[in-house]
Amino acid sequence: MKIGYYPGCSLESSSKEYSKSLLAVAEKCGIIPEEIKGWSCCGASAAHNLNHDLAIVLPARTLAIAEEQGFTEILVPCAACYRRLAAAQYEVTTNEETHKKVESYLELKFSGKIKILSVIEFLQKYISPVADQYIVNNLNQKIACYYGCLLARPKETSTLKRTEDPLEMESVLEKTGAKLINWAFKTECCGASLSVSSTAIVAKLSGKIIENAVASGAESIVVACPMCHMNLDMRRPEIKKQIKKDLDIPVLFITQVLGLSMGIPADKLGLNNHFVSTKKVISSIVKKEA
Amino acid sequence: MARIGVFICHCGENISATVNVTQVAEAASKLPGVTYATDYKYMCSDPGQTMIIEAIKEHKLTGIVVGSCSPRMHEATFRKVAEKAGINSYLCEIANLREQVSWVHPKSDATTQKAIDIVRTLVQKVKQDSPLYPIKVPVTKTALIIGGGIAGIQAALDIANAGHQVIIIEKSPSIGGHMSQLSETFPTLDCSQCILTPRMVEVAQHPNITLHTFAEVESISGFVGNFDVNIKLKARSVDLSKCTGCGTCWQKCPSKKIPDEFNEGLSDRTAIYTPFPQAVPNKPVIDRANCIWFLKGKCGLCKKNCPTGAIDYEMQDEIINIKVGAIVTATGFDIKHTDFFPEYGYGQYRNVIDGLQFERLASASGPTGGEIRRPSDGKIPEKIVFIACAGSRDKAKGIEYCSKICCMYTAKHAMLYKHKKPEGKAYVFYMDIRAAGKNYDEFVRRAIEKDEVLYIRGRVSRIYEKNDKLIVKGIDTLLNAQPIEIEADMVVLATAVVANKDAELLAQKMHISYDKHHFFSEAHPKLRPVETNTAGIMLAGACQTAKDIPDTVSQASAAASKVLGLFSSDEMTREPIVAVVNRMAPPQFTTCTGCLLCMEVCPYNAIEREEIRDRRTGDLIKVAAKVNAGLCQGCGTCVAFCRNKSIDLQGFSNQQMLSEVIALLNQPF
Amino acid sequence: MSEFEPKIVAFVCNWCTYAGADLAGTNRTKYASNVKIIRFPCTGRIDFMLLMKAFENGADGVIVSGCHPNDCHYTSGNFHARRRWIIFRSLLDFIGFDTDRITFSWISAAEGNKWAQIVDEVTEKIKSKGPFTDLKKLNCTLLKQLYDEAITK
Amino acid sequence: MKLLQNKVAELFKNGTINLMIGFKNALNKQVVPCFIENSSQAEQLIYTADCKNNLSVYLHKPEVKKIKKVGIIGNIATLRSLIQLTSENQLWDIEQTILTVNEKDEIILFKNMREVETYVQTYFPENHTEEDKKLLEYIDSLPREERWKYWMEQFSTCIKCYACRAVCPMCYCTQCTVECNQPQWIKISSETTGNLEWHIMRAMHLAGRCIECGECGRVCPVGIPIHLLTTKMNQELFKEFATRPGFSLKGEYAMNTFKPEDKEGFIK
Repeated sequence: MKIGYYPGCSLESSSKEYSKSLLAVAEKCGIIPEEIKGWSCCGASAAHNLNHDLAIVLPARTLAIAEEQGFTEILVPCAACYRRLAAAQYEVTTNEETHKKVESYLELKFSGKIKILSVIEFLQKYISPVADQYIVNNLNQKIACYYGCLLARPKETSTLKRTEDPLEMESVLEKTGAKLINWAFKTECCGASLSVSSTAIVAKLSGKIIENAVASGAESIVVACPMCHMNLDMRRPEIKKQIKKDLDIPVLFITQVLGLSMGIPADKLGLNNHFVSTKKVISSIVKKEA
Repeated sequence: MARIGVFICHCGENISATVNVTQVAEAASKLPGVTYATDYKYMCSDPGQTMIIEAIKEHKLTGIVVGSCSPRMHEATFRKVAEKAGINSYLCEIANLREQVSWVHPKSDATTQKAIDIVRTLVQKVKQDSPLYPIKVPVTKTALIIGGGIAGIQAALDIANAGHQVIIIEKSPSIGGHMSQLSETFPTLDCSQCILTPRMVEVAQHPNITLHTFAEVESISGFVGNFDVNIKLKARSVDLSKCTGCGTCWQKCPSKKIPDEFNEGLSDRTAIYTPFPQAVPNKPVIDRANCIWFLKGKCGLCKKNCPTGAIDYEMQDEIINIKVGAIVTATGFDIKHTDFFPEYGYGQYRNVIDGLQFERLASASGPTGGEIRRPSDGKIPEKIVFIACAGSRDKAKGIEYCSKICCMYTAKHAMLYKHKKPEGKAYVFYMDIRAAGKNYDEFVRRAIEKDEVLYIRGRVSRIYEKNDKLIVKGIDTLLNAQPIEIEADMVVLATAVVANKDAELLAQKMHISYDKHHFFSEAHPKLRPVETNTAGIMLAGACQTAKDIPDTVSQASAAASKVLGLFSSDEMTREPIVAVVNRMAPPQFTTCTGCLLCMEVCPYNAIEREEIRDRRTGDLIKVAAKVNAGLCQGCGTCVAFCRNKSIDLQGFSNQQMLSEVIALLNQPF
Repeated sequence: MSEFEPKIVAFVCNWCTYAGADLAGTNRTKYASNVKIIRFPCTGRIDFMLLMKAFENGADGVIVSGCHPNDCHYTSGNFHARRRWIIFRSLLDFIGFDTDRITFSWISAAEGNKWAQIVDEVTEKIKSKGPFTDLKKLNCTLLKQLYDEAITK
Repeated sequence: MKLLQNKVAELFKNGTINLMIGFKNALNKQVVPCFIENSSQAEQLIYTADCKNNLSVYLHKPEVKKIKKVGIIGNIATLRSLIQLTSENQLWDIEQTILTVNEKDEIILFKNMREVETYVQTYFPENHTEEDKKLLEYIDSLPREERWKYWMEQFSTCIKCYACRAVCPMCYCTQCTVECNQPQWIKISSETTGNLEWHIMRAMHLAGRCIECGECGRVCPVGIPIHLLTTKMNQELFKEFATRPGFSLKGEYAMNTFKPEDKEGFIK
C-alpha cells in the first residue's frame, strides 16, 4: 500500500515536531508514507480570500500530480491543508464545470478519486488496528482533545461524525491509558486566521479554550492541527495578559502522545521544541505491565 | 362490432392553438371502428355534453373517446355523460391532449400527429373496454381512534355525539397526551388541564365510547368500511373492574426512585403508579420493568395492602379483535431528546432542559408546584436563556422543517417566568419569529414590550458550565453582529418536534404512507388534508406534522366529519378497477395453477386461497387464487406478476394495455 | 433527409409520473414530442413483456417511470417493480440487448420539470443512437445469412 | 442396487405406493426414466451417477396424479424441485414417497418434506458443470454487441418445440402464456423475435424458481444452452437478494417480495 504524504508548509517549519512525531509513529507501525514529488502550497489562509478559482486550482494541482504519481491515498496531517484539499476535491467532483475549468488551468487530468486522509483518519485506519502491539506505556494524564474548526467543518467534507462534539481523537487515544475528559470547547475557534493580523483576538479566544480545558480538569491539551498548536502553545504571554492567569498546561500533537505511549524517546517526537514545557506529560508515563 | 365516437375539445384555444383539432377529428374518423368524430370549442360545457349525449344516441355508439384535458381533470365528468346517454360509464376513455400535448409542444405537424397517435391509442383501448359496475360494500359504523391526546379526544367526542360507536386506544396508562403536561396555553394563558380534563372525563363517561388505555395496535387488515383490527391490551397488573383508585398501593410501594415520565424526569414516581392526579382512568398500573416483585419475585406490598384485591401479578397481555368502519390516527408527536445537542450540553448539564420539562416546572401540578426552580439545586434562576429552533430548520441536524409551535411556546415560557419572577431576566435567541395566528403576534409583542423579555436575533453556538453558571455563547445579528455571552442559571431548548419513534411501524401496519421524517402523509396536501391514501383512515393532530392545539382540534373535528360522512349510509360504492382471477367451465375451472405466490405480492392482502370442490362429492379438485374485490385497490401488481396471465385487471387489462402499445406504435409517425 | 425522429413509449403510473407530466403541462414546460405516454395504475402493473412488445412494434426507446420509493399510491407496487426491473435489466444485459434504450426513473407528481428533462434527455440519447434495428434485422438478415451459409456448405 | 429394488418391492407390497418413478437401463444401455407399476417390475430399477434426469416433472402429469400414491427416486435436483414445488403449493393432491441414494450408496426413505429439506440443506452441492461455467464466463466476457449476436444466432435456430417447457418441473401451468391468444403475447410461428421473447419470458418466469437441474439445456434438440439464462438469473438474484430456490419449504422466492432498501444503480 503506497500512501502519499503531503506535509505542507507548517510541517516543514513551525510544526516540524508534528511531522517528526507522525513519521516516527508511522514507522514504528511499519508504514512509510511517501512524500508527493513536487507538491505545492495548498492556498490556505490567503488564496480562498482572494480568488475562488485559485483556491481550488492550487490544492487541485497537488492532488492531480499525486494521482499522476499513482497514489490512491494521501495523508495530509495539517488540518488547514486537509480542508483546502478536501474542498478542492469536493468542488471538482460535484461540479462538472469546475472540473473542466481546473483541468484546463492545470493542463493535467484529474479524476478527483484520490482518497485524502486527515491525520485522524490515517490514525484510525492504519495505526489504531495495530496499536495494541506497539503501545508499551500508560499515560497517567487527563487529556482534553481539541479539534478546532478545520477538521470538523464544513459538514459536507468532514468525516467526523458529530460536528459539534466529535469523538474520533478520543477513540484513537483510548488505548494510551490517558483519561480523556469531556469538555465544552472541543470545536471552538482558536482565532487562527487572525494569528498575525490581530493577536489580541487570538489570545482572547485561545485563552478561553485553555481556561475551559483546565477548569474541566485537563492536565494537557491534545491537538491535530498546527494552527491550533501554534495559538495555544506559542501565544501564552498574550493569553496570560488577556485572562489574567498563568496557565502552564502543555499542548501536544496527537502523534506525540501516541509516540510517547509507544515508547519513542521524547526528543525524537520533538517534545523539546515546545514553548510550554512538556515535562509533566513525559514524567507521567508509566511502563505498562506485561 | 364497435361503434366508437371521438370528440375532440378545443378547450377554448388551449388545445386548438397548437393542435390542428379538425385534422385530429378527421384522422380519428378514419380509424377502424370509429363511427363518428367531431371537434367542439368546449366539450365539458353544457352544450358540449349535450352534443356527446345526442351523438351517442343518434349513432348508437358503443364507446367514446374524448380528446381533452387530463383524465385527472374531467374523466369523471365525461363518464357521467356516457352514463346519461345510456352506455356504461367505463366505456369512456380520455385522450390527454392538453396537459401532455398542446401545452408542452409548439404549434406544428408533429404536435398534431402526437395528438392523433394518442387518440388512436385510446380508440384501440376503448374498443377493448367492457362495461364495469361499481362495487357495493357494507359499512361497519364504528370508528377506531388511535391515540388519546387532545386530537383523539376531540375526534372521538364528535363522532360519539353524532350517535356512532367509538373505540379509543391509548398506549400509555391514561388519556390526555402532551396537552395534559402543559402548564398554560398560548395565546390566552388559560390552564391546560382546566380545559382538557373535563373532556377527558366526558370521554370516559360517554355511552358511545369504549376506552382502552395501555393498549396498542397489533395488526390491521380489511378495508374502508370493514377494517379488522387486533388490539393488544398490555397487562396492567391491576384489575380495573375491582380497583377504586384509592391510592393505597402506590403509597406503600417501596420502589420510589423511578424517573416520572409525566414530569419529564424532573421528579420520581413509584413502580405502581397513576401517571398524574387527573388521569383517566384514574387507576394505577404496575411498571413491570421497575417493580421489585417482577424483578426479584419478592415484595408484594401493593397486593397485600389493596383493599379490593385488584392487584393481579399474573395478568397477561390480551389480544382483542374489533371490527370498525373507519380509523382516525391521532398518535401525536415527540420532541428531540438528548444526544442531539452535544454543543448545548443537553442531557449533560442538568440545568439545560427542554420545553416540555419547562412546562412541568411552570405547571401548578408539577414537581415544584409551579415555581420555576433549577433541576440541579432547586434555586430560583435569576437569568434564563430560551433557545428557539433547537434542531428545527437546521439542515446539519437533518431537520429542515419548522416545528411551528416553538416561537409561541417560547414566548409563553419567557412570559410565565417573568410573571413569577418579574426581576429575573429572560433572553430568547431566535432565527425568525413565526407568530401567524389569531392573537399570536400580539402575544409575542406582549412578551417583548410588556413583560420585557429580551429577544436576541441570532443563534447559540455553545453552552458550557462555569462556576455553577451556564455560559451561553451566541451572536446578536442585529447589534453589529457581535458575539455575546450570557451567564445563565438555566437554559430552555425549544427542541424540534419529531414523529413518534414507532410511527413508521404503525404506518406500515396501516398501509398508509409517511414522509422522510416519519410524519404520516395526507392524501393531498391542500385538498385532502385529513384523509390518507388508504381509504377510511384519517389523520388528526401532530402525527401528520407539528401543530398547535387549535390546529389539532380543528383537524380532529375535520377527521370526525370525514368519518361521519362515511357512516352516513349503510353501503358505500367503490371503483370497479379491481383484479380478477379468471374462472371457466369445468373441468378447467381456471387457468390459475394455485401457486399462490401472488398472495405475497398484494399490498392489501386481497388475494385469498380458494378451494374448488366437486359439487356432489365435496372432493377438493383444485386450489386457486381469488381476489377479494372489497380489499383490492386495483394496483395490478399481481397482474404483471402472474406468470400465465390468470389474473387480469379490469379497466387496465392485458388485452387493453397490449392493444395500446401496438396502436401507439404501429402507424407511421 | 429529415432528421431521425425516434418513437419513444413511456409506461408511467397514474399517481406520480402521469400527474408529473400533467404538471409539466400546467407549467407550460416545453419538451420533445417524441415521447408518448401509456397510463398504468401503478409501476407494479407494468409487465416486462409490454416492454418487449413495444420494441417489437417499432419503438426506438422506452421510458418506465413511477412514484419514488415509499411514495407509491399502493404503498409497495413500485418496490415490486424495482425488483422486477433489476432482474429484467440484468437478463437483457446478459442477452446483449441494448439496455441503454430503456430508461427507468422515479418522477413524482411534483416533478414536472424532471419529467420534461428526462423526456428531452432520452429523446436526445435515442436520436444520437439512431433507430432501433436490432430486432428488425433479426428476422431478415440473420435468417438469410444462415440460409446463405447453409446453401454454400 | 439389489437393496433399492427390494426396498421398492416392499413399498409396493405394503401398499405405500402404486407407482414408482425411477431409472432403468434402456436397450441401448442408456439410462432412462421408468415407471414401475408393481413389485415384480422393481428389479428393472437402477441408480447410478448417470441418473441425471429430473423426475419430479412427472409428478404434475394428470396421469400420475390420478394414481395418488407415487414413489420417486430423487437425485439432488429432483429433491430441490420437490421442495420448490411444495413451496408453490403444487403437490397437495399427491401422496409422494421420496427415496434417494446417497454417496455411500445408502438408501434414504424420507418420512416427510421437512427431512428432504434438511437433506438438501446439508448436502447442497455445486451443480454447475465445468463446461457451463466456462461458457457463462465466455458469454459474460463478450462485448454487448457480440453477446447479442451470440444469443440471436442461438435463438434463430429455435424451432419452438417447447421441449424445454415440457421437461421443466417448474413449468406446470396448465395454460402457458404462449398459448394465450387474448391477447397473443408471443407469435406462434418460429421466428427470431418471437423466439427471443419466448426465451426472455421463460427466463423471467423461472428466475428465482429454477432449481438449475439443466434439463432444458440437455433436452433442446437444436442445442441452445438455454439453461444458462436461468442459471445467470439465479446468480444475479442470489447476489442482489441472497435468495436460493429449492432450498427451503417456506420458499425463498425473490420476485414476490421486496425490501425498501433494495439497491439498483440505474433508476434516475
